[in-house]
Amino acid sequence: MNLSDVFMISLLALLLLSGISACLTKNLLVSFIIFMAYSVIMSVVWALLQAPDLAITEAAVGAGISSVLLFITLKKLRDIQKRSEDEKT
Amino acid sequence: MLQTLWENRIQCVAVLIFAVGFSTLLLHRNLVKKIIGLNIMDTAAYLFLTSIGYIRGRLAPIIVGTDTDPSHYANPLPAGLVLTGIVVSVSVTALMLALTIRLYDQYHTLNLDEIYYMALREQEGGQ
Amino acid sequence: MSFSVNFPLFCIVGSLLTAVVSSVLGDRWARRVCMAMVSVVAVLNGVLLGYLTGLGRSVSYTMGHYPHPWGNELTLDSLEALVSVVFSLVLLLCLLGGKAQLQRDLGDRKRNLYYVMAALVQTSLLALVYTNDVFTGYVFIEICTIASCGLLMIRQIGRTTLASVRYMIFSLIGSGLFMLGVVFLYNITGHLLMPELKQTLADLWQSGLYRAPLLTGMSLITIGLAIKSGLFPFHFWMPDTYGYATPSSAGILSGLVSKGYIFLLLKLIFRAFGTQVFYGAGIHHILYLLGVIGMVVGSVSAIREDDIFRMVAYSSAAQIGYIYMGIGISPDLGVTAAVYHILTHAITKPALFLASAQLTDGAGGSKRFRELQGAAYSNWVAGLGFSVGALSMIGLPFTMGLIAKYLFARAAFQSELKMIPTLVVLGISTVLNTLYFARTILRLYNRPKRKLAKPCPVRRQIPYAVSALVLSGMNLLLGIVAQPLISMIEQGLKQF
Amino acid sequence: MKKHNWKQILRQWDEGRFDLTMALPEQTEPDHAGPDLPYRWDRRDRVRALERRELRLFERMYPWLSALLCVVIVLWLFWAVAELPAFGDPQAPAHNQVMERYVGRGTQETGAVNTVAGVILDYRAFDTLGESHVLFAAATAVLVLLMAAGKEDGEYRRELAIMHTESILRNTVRVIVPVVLLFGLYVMFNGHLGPGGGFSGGAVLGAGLILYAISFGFDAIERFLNFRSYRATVLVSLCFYSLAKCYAFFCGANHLPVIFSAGTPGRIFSAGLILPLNLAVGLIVACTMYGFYSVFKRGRI
Repeated sequence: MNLSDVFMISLLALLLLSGISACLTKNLLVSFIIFMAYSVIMSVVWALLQAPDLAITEAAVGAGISSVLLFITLKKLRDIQKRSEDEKT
Repeated sequence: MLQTLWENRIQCVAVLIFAVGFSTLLLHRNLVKKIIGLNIMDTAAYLFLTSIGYIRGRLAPIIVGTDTDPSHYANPLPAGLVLTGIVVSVSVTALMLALTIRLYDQYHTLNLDEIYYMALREQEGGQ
Repeated sequence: MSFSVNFPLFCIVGSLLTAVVSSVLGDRWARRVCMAMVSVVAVLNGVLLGYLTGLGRSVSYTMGHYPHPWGNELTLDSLEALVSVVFSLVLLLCLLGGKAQLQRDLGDRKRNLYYVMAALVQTSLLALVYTNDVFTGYVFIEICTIASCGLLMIRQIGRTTLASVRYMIFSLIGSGLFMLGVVFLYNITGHLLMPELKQTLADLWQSGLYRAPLLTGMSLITIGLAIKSGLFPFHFWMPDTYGYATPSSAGILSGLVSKGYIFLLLKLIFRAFGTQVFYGAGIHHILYLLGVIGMVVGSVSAIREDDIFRMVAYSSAAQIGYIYMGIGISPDLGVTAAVYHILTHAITKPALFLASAQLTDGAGGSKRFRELQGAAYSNWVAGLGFSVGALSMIGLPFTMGLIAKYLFARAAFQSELKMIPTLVVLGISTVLNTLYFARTILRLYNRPKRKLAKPCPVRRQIPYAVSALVLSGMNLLLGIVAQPLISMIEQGLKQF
Repeated sequence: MKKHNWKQILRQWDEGRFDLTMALPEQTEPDHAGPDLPYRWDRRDRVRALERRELRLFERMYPWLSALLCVVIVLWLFWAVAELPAFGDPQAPAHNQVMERYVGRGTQETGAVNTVAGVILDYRAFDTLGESHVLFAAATAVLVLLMAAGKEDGEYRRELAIMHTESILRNTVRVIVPVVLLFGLYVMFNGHLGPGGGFSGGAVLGAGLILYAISFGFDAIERFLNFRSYRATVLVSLCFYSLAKCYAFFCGANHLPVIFSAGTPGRIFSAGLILPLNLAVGLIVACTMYGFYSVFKRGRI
């Protein structure tokens, strides 16, 4: 087992860890951030697997655009919540 | 068997992540968490697919110079398929998130079962 | 080679262009363009059907300069052409028949977007029917999912949003499993094109190599498509989805989209897995069992409903059970019956949904049976359409339903193990169908004590009347002269 | 045991309230619910109470259920994975004559040095044609959903005012955005020569646009990308894509030569249709990504 294998295995362990914790975390914001980390790790794994096209795309789409959409959604949800609370009072 | 599983460790990790995403998508009640589960499930399938294309000691399938010997490069087909898949999954994510916003706007909760009961009550009240 | 083999390509690309162009057109023009495109597709496929029936073998059409196993391909044969003709005709009639409700249910600004979604559904159905490539199947399954979700949630009341979320979740689970199944099969064969896949899988099955991944891949694909088409334990999204969508969408989703997935599954069984491998692996027993349970459970749920749309939706779940039961019985007669039932259901169910919409509109918008009493008198076309559809679902003579049941029974005699259960369940299911459809028909033709609602103006009804009469006519015609259709299906299955 | 009143059952069947549980003795009915009291324990109430209890139970069972499901799937798939060809093995069945032709003759046949681009835009172009329409379908669906939310959400203007005071952020973005856009364009134009292509380039470009919109506001971006130009770009790119590919498919199937030649591999203007297709795809992806952001943020593009 050489160094690159060790690197790969540690990345895989991180990937698994972040995947599970993104699903199990209660706080949505934390969960999104972990998901972003998951995407970045995934793109590194793909770069190591000799698929540079995928690494670029995943970094831009998974870590970039998906996460931005998730954050805006969260923002929207909070706005709606605030509005409805305002209406109540 | 354990030997093969250790050799195919990337596939094993992909399977584990797939199962985590799948059960989140199926069983979690929070809609946004379901969407995260969906994304994780999809990327796990793509990881599995990408790992098929890798061949030990070979380079990415971008031709260097005039060297077109297939035994020097990795398999380009899985990468192409995954590229397609990633775009599909980001579209689906955007659609699901839009649905979430609409649903939250109407029912003020993300818990799907609560929403279902509210809708049921609404329907009975309307009669 | 005749020029008509190019028609599927033109149909697919033409529908894609229609979808894109409709998104910038106004409401009326989007509607016209979309309807024109769907009719052209029906005609072109009809011509192709004629050509292929005469040819008597299947043709593979390369998409580009590279034949299989390198490039994408389509396969054309008479069964596929037949199915696409029926699908496009029904799509056209759905759009036509639900026009009045579409104008009511859709907002002013996005009516053209409805036709965008309809054209995308048309494209993906054509691609699913004609494709010769497993991964193309996956991509177009996704288009189909998104477009059908669009058709569903475009009527924006709370329930449809909720229904589309549930629909999407089930569909996405299905496509995730389908994708993983494709990955497994690719891993052990290295092919995505169906002819090579079939060859390699047959060799692997013979040699016993990679048995576990092979079984896993096949079952994942089957489960994925079963979830998407709403087989028994996965049918919970159906009543909400079909019950609250605008009637055209309900017709398209129940009659066409779920059938498209089932047809893709059939195609995979015959062209990609090979019947020997698939039926040798024993996956069909599970499909048979789930189908049989679904037939009974769907009907029982339908009896308990007092909302006419949800009742028809639950009946849809039962009919999906019939189709899977046919697939489970045997690869020749059973599948013939299943394909015939796919066509029956594609013709009948939209008619039922459209008629229910007309009837409830006539009765002041209530979907309850109590208010529907005597509704057929204020709208006799809808009453007729509903009755023909319902009688066909029960399986009365001179309708397609009876022929389908006869075919299922004929197939059942082939298999010793499954003969008794099939016949018993067919009997039970017929009784249950009669219970809920007869009740509805009695209601509709039972004069209420209070005064009847005024008949709605004739002019607004013309599009619906045309569609209802054509659908009922098709149902009766194909029910009375069924033999040509059955022999066409049998011939098509031989070429598969 | 309740005595069945057949007339009543018949009536219930007729009214669509037929229920097989009617045959069971009704234990859940409260004792006080006599005919003279206004409250009646309805069947719906019974069902709802039952479902609520189920819901609570499910809430408690969720972690266990999901763990169980997870374990079942994992075991099933592990059983399959254990028989798969070893990872990285050059003899694996996936690396067969298909892959050999893609790598060995791909450059010569398609003109693309990056064989992945050659595969998705030439050999398997039909998939990719479908894929760009997935994006289109999703964008349309999102537009339908969030446009209906009605009046424009003015919230983002307030945020923008806060942004204006954050000069560090704005100045950073001012430096970064041109680099991001340039990189996106490079990846797009270079798709047939190196890693990248329409999808990745378009995604980077879209991310750059989003970054610009976040810090400078939509007004700044509407100078060059408003709803009209968005629709025009998507329309033209998709139509070009469909028509060009339709032409190529038609020629291929009927064994006609195409007018686009593969050119000299390695040159920027080579690889026939691949470069224009990459550009079209890139524009579609960039516009759609920005469109998603804009619709989510303010309900319109």
